[in-house]
This record gives sequence, structure tokens and C-alpha cells, in this order.
Amino acid sequence: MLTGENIVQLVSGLLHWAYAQAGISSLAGVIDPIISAVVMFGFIAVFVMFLVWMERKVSAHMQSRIGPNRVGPLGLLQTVADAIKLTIKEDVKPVNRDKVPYFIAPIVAFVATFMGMVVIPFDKGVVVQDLNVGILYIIAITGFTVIAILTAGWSSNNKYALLGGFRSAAQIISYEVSLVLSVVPIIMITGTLSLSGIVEYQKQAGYWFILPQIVAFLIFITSATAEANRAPFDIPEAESELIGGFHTEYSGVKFAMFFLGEYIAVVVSSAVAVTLFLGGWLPLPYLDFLHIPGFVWFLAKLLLVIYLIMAFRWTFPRLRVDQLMDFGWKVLIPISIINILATAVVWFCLYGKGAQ
Amino acid sequence: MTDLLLSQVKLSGESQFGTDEYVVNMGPQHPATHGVLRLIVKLDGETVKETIPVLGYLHRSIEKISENRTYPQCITYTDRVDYVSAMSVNLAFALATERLMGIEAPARAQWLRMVFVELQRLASHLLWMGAFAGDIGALTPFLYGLRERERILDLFEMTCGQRLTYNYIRIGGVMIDVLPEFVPKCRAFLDYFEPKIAEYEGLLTYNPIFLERTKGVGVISPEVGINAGICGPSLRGSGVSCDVRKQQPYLFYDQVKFNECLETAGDCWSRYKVRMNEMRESISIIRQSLDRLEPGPIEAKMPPVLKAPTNSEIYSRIESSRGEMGVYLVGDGTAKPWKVKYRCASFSNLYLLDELTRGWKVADIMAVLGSLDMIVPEVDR
Amino acid sequence: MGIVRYFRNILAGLWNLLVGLSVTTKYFFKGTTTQQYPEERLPLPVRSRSMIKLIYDDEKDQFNCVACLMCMKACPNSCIKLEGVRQADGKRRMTTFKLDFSTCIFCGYCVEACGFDALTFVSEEYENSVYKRGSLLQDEQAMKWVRPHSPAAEAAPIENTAPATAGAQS
Amino acid sequence: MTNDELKSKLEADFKDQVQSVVVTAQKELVITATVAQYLSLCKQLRDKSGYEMNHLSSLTAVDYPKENKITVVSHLWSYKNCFQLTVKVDVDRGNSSIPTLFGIWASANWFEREVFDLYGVVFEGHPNLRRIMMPDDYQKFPLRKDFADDGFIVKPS
Repeated sequence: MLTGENIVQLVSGLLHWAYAQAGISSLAGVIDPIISAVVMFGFIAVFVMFLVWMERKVSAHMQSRIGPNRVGPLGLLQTVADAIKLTIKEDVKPVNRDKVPYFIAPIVAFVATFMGMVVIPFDKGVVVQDLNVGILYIIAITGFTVIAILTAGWSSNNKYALLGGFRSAAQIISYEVSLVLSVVPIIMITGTLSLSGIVEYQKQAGYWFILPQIVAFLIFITSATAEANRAPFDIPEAESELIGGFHTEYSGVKFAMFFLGEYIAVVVSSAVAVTLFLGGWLPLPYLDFLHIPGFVWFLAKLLLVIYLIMAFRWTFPRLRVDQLMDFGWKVLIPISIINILATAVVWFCLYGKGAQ
Repeated sequence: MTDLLLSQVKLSGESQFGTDEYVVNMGPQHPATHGVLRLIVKLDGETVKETIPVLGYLHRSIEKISENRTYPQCITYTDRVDYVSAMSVNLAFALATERLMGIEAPARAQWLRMVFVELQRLASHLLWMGAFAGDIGALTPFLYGLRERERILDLFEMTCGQRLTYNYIRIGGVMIDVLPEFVPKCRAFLDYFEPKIAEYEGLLTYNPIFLERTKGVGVISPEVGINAGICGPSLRGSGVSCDVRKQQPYLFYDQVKFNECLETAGDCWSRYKVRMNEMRESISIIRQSLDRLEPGPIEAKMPPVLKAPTNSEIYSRIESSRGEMGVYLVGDGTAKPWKVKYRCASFSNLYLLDELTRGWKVADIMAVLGSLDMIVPEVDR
Repeated sequence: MGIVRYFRNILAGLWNLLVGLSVTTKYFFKGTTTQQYPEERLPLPVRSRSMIKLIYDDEKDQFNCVACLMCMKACPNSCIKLEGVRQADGKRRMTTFKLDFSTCIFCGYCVEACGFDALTFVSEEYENSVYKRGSLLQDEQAMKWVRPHSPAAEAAPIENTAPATAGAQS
Repeated sequence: MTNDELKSKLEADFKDQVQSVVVTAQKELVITATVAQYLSLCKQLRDKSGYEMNHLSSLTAVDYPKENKITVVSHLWSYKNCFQLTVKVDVDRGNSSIPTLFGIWASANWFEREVFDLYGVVFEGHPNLRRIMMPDDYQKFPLRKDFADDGFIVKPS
């Protein structure tokens, strides 16, 4: 039967056979992670290009337009063309920039979000590193973006960029709180921080956490949108106010890295949402007789959540910076705390001491 | 202006760590200023301390050029005064000239003018709605607005051959009679368009984010609004009855039934709501005008060369899409006007921007600017 | 009561967000309204003021223009320059006609002022972009246009019904 | 109230505060005042019951080089009583100076700046009398009839 786990075992078997042939079996511990990182990078690059295309198509159809349709079938290669264009484009730099931070910021933005992908389980056993503190790791790693954005805004020597950087710092730090708080009930129920463990729990429990934890799901999606600087929370790069915000002065490859980073952040947060609330690689109820591999289910759910985030972007206006703070601190955080308390009370009543 | 910018550079003398004003120069090229308006914004963090509009980047001296053109030739320039609502400015100039020279346009021409001016109001409000939503961050209504606007422009093109600068409403009548299929097509458009307004409202009106951004922002009180010369839908949002169509009826506006849309709060949301309601009223006016459209001549009998009487002058006002549009003409007995003055709604509405944004956030500048429905060529002329 | 209002506001907000999402979702599944320009071309209305042409009478083998200069006087931007000579038969004929399309605003006064059916708008030719500014200055050969002899095309794009005051002024 | 009634009312109310009240051939009511009468006249027109001209619809100027004068023209409108008045004041072309209406109608601010910019009429007491359309370092006054246009304005043949 074709499952993600089988494929991984097959590939790793082949690799180890190859190591043995080459006589470098002792280096497997070094080469294996490199290979998985490269595979993950290739996957994420292709997937993000697809997402950019998808966003343009989704927005176009929502607006009664056609969207990209010139390069390749249905315009699928449009983003490839754009990526090539961005790569070979002149890198315009402001003269009075702060050179080192200006150079490092896009790299940090890209790497920090990309590192989140490491613990995402695409299928049972298909994960680069199944950390037992997966959620903690993701939340910690994605927090790096704020440093990148603040550095970019500061070092660009541009007033719009600086404003964007400040806004981003305030926003991401505030929404980090509600993001964490919305995840807490899941951790309380499952008693594990490992993403794979949470999916396994949902499999055994027979329901997905979106049912008992719909409030947490909404808060998580909202906070994740804000974390990824997506509309309606895109105030750091609000183009009608701040031109481009923190990336006003970036062009070429550096801009592409910010751009890529934003989309990877969307992928990571959607993947976490799928894992936590939508049962990860589990098939839809009553459809498991189809024997569709788990990673297909995972990707389907992932695209659904990403579509939702895109629909938000193309439907809603943008919040003002102080209203954004109000919303985060006065609505999301209280509700998620109430949610935690309610979950605790209900689960205590149902299961006594706790789920374990 | 340079002095003003230089004065910001000086450090405060009292403390080594004195704070400076954060001066952001928005425009002339900025996504939210709808053209080449420049705003010098002094900030304290995110809070706006002062907004100084710098005008003149689109000053094309239309008033000076018009002094060297004959009266009919001036109409081609009125198209460019407010290109989003060119029919209204055509009408303003044509009406002023007719009153100056004592010409009376025939009834069919008057009804046609009403149809086209109200269609233009729809087109202008649609574009405004899209731009306003875009300023606030919702990008989709812009496309929806343009989609419907295209159909209006198709109606215009079918009739007069142009989509933006029509030169259609002329002195003493209109340029050309409508085609026989115009009336059914126009009615079909109105039937198609009317339910769309509810869709836009579904996207925006009670959207919580939209409400947050517009409710209570940029409040113009009636007294301040009147005193500062705010006019049109922007003043009607404060509850002041100021519709020229009601107060000083021109064309046949006294013969059609329509409501003057008023809101009381005076904030951005009220101004938005007034314009959305005005679209519905415009549909009703167009329907009534189409009903009353009867065959007849479309232009008055006029001398081949139009000359204004010596020492004659006229100040004639209409309600254009953006508010009160006045044309002041002074005739000197020749075929060319001695003086032309366009009193434009955008110019007087923009005046209050500083007061409305002071103490608010940067993003509110865009909301207020958008809600005032400002068109830069009309400001600068 | 404050708490009730707090939650009611949140729920009402969520509902109105859903209303907005329903509009965009509806259009997501509806067709598009875009035309793909170079491949799909919409026919322009016959009255469309797209390009000004000088009518050439191929039966008489001459332009209809008699160089009465009415169009030149009517033009608000003085972008028309033309000259004419009195021929041996006593009739005036246009010799050179220059229209600077870089300053022309397609107001239509010249076509309306023309009393000799010499100028017309054509709706077929509307791609007026050029690579060099100089090529916007067109002469009578570039603007030469022979009216098709099919009856359908007999209807002139813009009939000469506009106010007579358009021209005849200095 | 017809224009003629209004005219006699105006003449009665502002007997020595105006130079003349005329109903033009175009049926418009035009008040002519001197520079000295101008400010108090406008203030009374705004405040006096029965007039309440609370809306300064437009303020502009007309240049008459032959008579060596610039006429500052204000168009007033009363939202309450729904009638229109035109107030004209002649100022000298060379040394033009006139009190500002900013204290009466705030909208006069930019209108007067525009008139200053394009005609060179100085409004005394104006809070911010700078050029508004033309560049700050511009020297000429473009809407004056003797403006040398430097070939910018194409005159029709």
C-alpha cells in the first residue's frame, strides 16, 4: 500500500544502500539531514510558487478577472517567470542603508520561517525531525520573523520602512500571545507537544479538534494570519499607507526572500492549523476505505486552509494599528483564556484528572 | 517648504535626547493620494500631529487657457477639470453659458442631460467606492466598482463616442441624440445594477473591520463643515441639507422625485453611506427621466458665433458627483470669456483634511482622504 | 450587560464577515468578465471617436476637403494645419493637411465643423500608439480614407448634427 | 423672496455700508462695496437674521487692466434661506490689499491663497498667505491679463 511512510522507508533504504556502496555509511548521520533539508527546500520552493499562482488566480476569480494565463498552461509558469525576473533584476540599494543588517534581514526572514517546516508531519513518519517539543519549536522559530522585519525596517533608512518595522514588532509580539494561548487547550487535552503525537491522539479519539475547539481554531487562524503579516493584518506593509512598509527599499532577490518568507509563514501556520485542528494526515471520516495516502489528505486540507486565508485577504479591509492591538489584547487573548478555562473545566468533568 | 523641512532637522536645544517630529512626505507619488497630491505629515509615532497638503502638482491653468478659447471650445477643457465626472463639469459650464447668454435648451436635451449626469454620478461614485475601500485595504470592491462602471462607460461611448472625456453636453443642448437602442439598454443596465449595490454593502457597510476604520473617524460637525466650505455628500454626511439639486433646482430636478440622502454622524462611515444611498436615488432619477424622454429637438436655436453680452457675469452652481460645482463667467462682449472660475468641490473639501486627521493615526489620513472623495485635477485645475 | 454586548458584538462581527466572504465566494465560482485584448477585440460603437480620417473620393480621385479652414478654427488646441489653392476651375482644393495627434483631444469639433464631408471619425482604427512622437504628426496621405461602398457603412460615425457654433469662430 | 424684494431689503438694511446693489441682466444680485466696508458687510451678511449667508461658495478675482483694478468677487449662499449674493470689491492693481474673510468663513483660507497666488492680491490678516498652486519661488501672477506667458499658452489660430 502506498503511504508516505513506505515511500520514506524506501528512499532511506536506497540511500543507505548507496552509502554502503560508497563506503560512507559512518557519515549517514550528517548526510541524511542535509538531504532531507534539500528535499524540503525543493518542495517548499515549488509549493510556494504554486501558492503565489493560486493566490493570483483566487484573487482574480473573486474579482471577476482571469488572472495569469499567458505563461504555461493556465499561467502556471507565471511565478517561475517572475522568480527568474526577480533573480536577474538589478539589486537597488539605498545609499545610506545600514549595510550588514540590511543584507542579513531578508535571509533571517526566509530562514526563520523555513525552519518551521522541519517539524511539520506530512504523513505518518514523513517528517524531517519529529521533535517532542514541536509546537514550542515552531512558535519560537516563527518569532524570529519580527527580528528580520524590524531589522529590515530600521536598516533601510526609509521612513515608511521604519514605520512598517515598528508596526510589525508591536503586531507580531501581541499576536504571538494569543497564538500560544489558542494552542494551550490542545496541549492540555493531548498532553504532548509533539505534532505527530497530537495527530495520533486525534486518530485514537476519533474526532478532530476543530469540533470541541472551534473557538481555538478561529483564534489560531486569526493570529496566524497576523503572524504572517497577511491582510487584514498586513499593517507593516500596508501599501495604501506605507507603500511597501518594511520592504519598501528591497528589490530583486532580497525582496523575493521576504516574499517567499511571507508565503512560507502562511504554509507553516496553515500546516500547524491542519495538524492541530483538522487531523493532520488523517482521512475524512468514512472515507478511509479509499486508501488515499495520508500526505494527499494533508495537502488537501492545507490548501483549504490557505484558500481561507486568501479569501480573508481579498475580502476584508485592513485594521488600523491601534485597533489591531485592541483586537489582539481585548478580544483574542481574553477569549482564548476563557477557552482554556472552559476546556480545563469540561475535560476535568469528563475525564477526571485529565486525559492521560 | 524647504524652510519647513529644514526646521525639522534641528535638534531640540533643551536636551541632548530631545525628540523630533517625524516628517513623512507622502506623495506626490503615493498609492493613497489618488494622483499627484502631496501631503507633508508630521508624526509622533503613529499619531498625526499635522497634515499639510501641498497642491499644484496637477495645475494645468485651465482657467487661464479658457480665457483664450471660445465658449464652445472651453467645454473640451471642462472635461479635464474633473475627469472622473466629466459630464457634470460639461453641464456646469454649459448651464452657466446658457444663463449668461439667455439660451434655453429644449426639453429633450434637458432630460438627456439629466440621464447622463446621473449616470455619471453612478460611475463616479462607483470609482470612489472602490478607491475608498482600497485605501482602507479592501481591494476587491475596486474591481467590482470598475466592472459596473465599464457598462456605464459603454452607454456613454455608444452615445457620444468617448469613454472618459465626453464633450457631450454642449451649450444649448447636447452633442447628438441618443440611439434608439439607448433607452432599453440603459434600463437593462439599471435593472442589472440595482441589486449590485446590496452586494457592495454586504462587502463593506457592516463589516466589523470597515466599521472600526470608519465609524467615528474624521467627524465633521455641521457648523465646522459649513464654515469650512465642505459641500456635497461630504457635508450631507453631517446632516446638512445642501443639495443644489434641491436648493436651487436646475434642469428638471424640480420635476422628478428623489430624496436628499442625509446621515447625521458626520464621520467617514456616514459619508460612505450617503454616497451609497445616492446611487439608489440616482437610479430612480434616471428611470424617471427616461420615462419623460419625448422626441424633440436636442439643441436650441443659437447664433453661429456665441458672444456674451458686455459686462455680463454669472455664477451658476450644480451638484456634481463630488459636491457643489460652481462656474463663474465674466463676459466682455466677445466670443471668449473674460474670466472663467471653476469652484470645485474637491478643492474646498480638502481644506479640512488637516483638522480632521490631527491626533489620529497615519492610516486615518487615508480613510479621511478617501471619504472626502477628492480628485486631484479638480483641486489643482 | 457589558459582557453580553461584548460577545454579541463579536458574533455580529463574525456574521458580517461571513456575509462579505459569501459575496467574494459567489464571484469566485462565477465567470469572469475580462476580455483578452489582443485576441478578443470588441467592436467599437459606430460613433466611437477613435481616429480622424480625411475622406478621399476615389471616383473623383481627390480629397473632399476644399480648405475652408473651418476645422482649423474650430480646433481648441490648434492641432490642424492646412493649406489650399484655388484651382483653374475656380474651386479651392486642399494641398496640405497636417493633424498633430499628440495635441489632439478627439473632441470632434473639426468633424462637426466640416461642411463638405471631408473629415470623419472611424471606429475601426483605434490602436493609436506609436513608437516615435513624430509619427503622431500625420499628413493627408496618412489620414487618407476611402469610404466603403457597402450600404451598411453609409451611416457616418458622427452625423453633422452638433451645434453649429462649434466652428465658425475665431 | 424675489431678487427685487431682496434688493430693496438689502438697500434698507445696509444703506451706507454698500456702494450699490444691482440686479444684473442675468438675474443675479450683486453688491458692490469698498475695501473699508467689506469686512463688516460680510460679517453682517453672515450673522444678521434674514440673511445668514453661512456658505462662502466661491471667492475669486477678475482683472481689469484698463480700469487699473482687480475686483475680488465672493459668492455667498445661505443654506437656510436659499438665496445667492455676490459681493464685489475693487482693489488697486498695483497696490492691492484687502482684509481677509478667514475670520468669517474658514473656507476663505484656500480661496484667498489661490487669489493671492494667481492675481497677487494681498489679504491682510490671512494666517498663511503663501502660494498654493504655483511653486513657492514663482514671481509672476498668472491670471493677470498682462501675464507674459513665455509661450506656454498656445493661442488658437
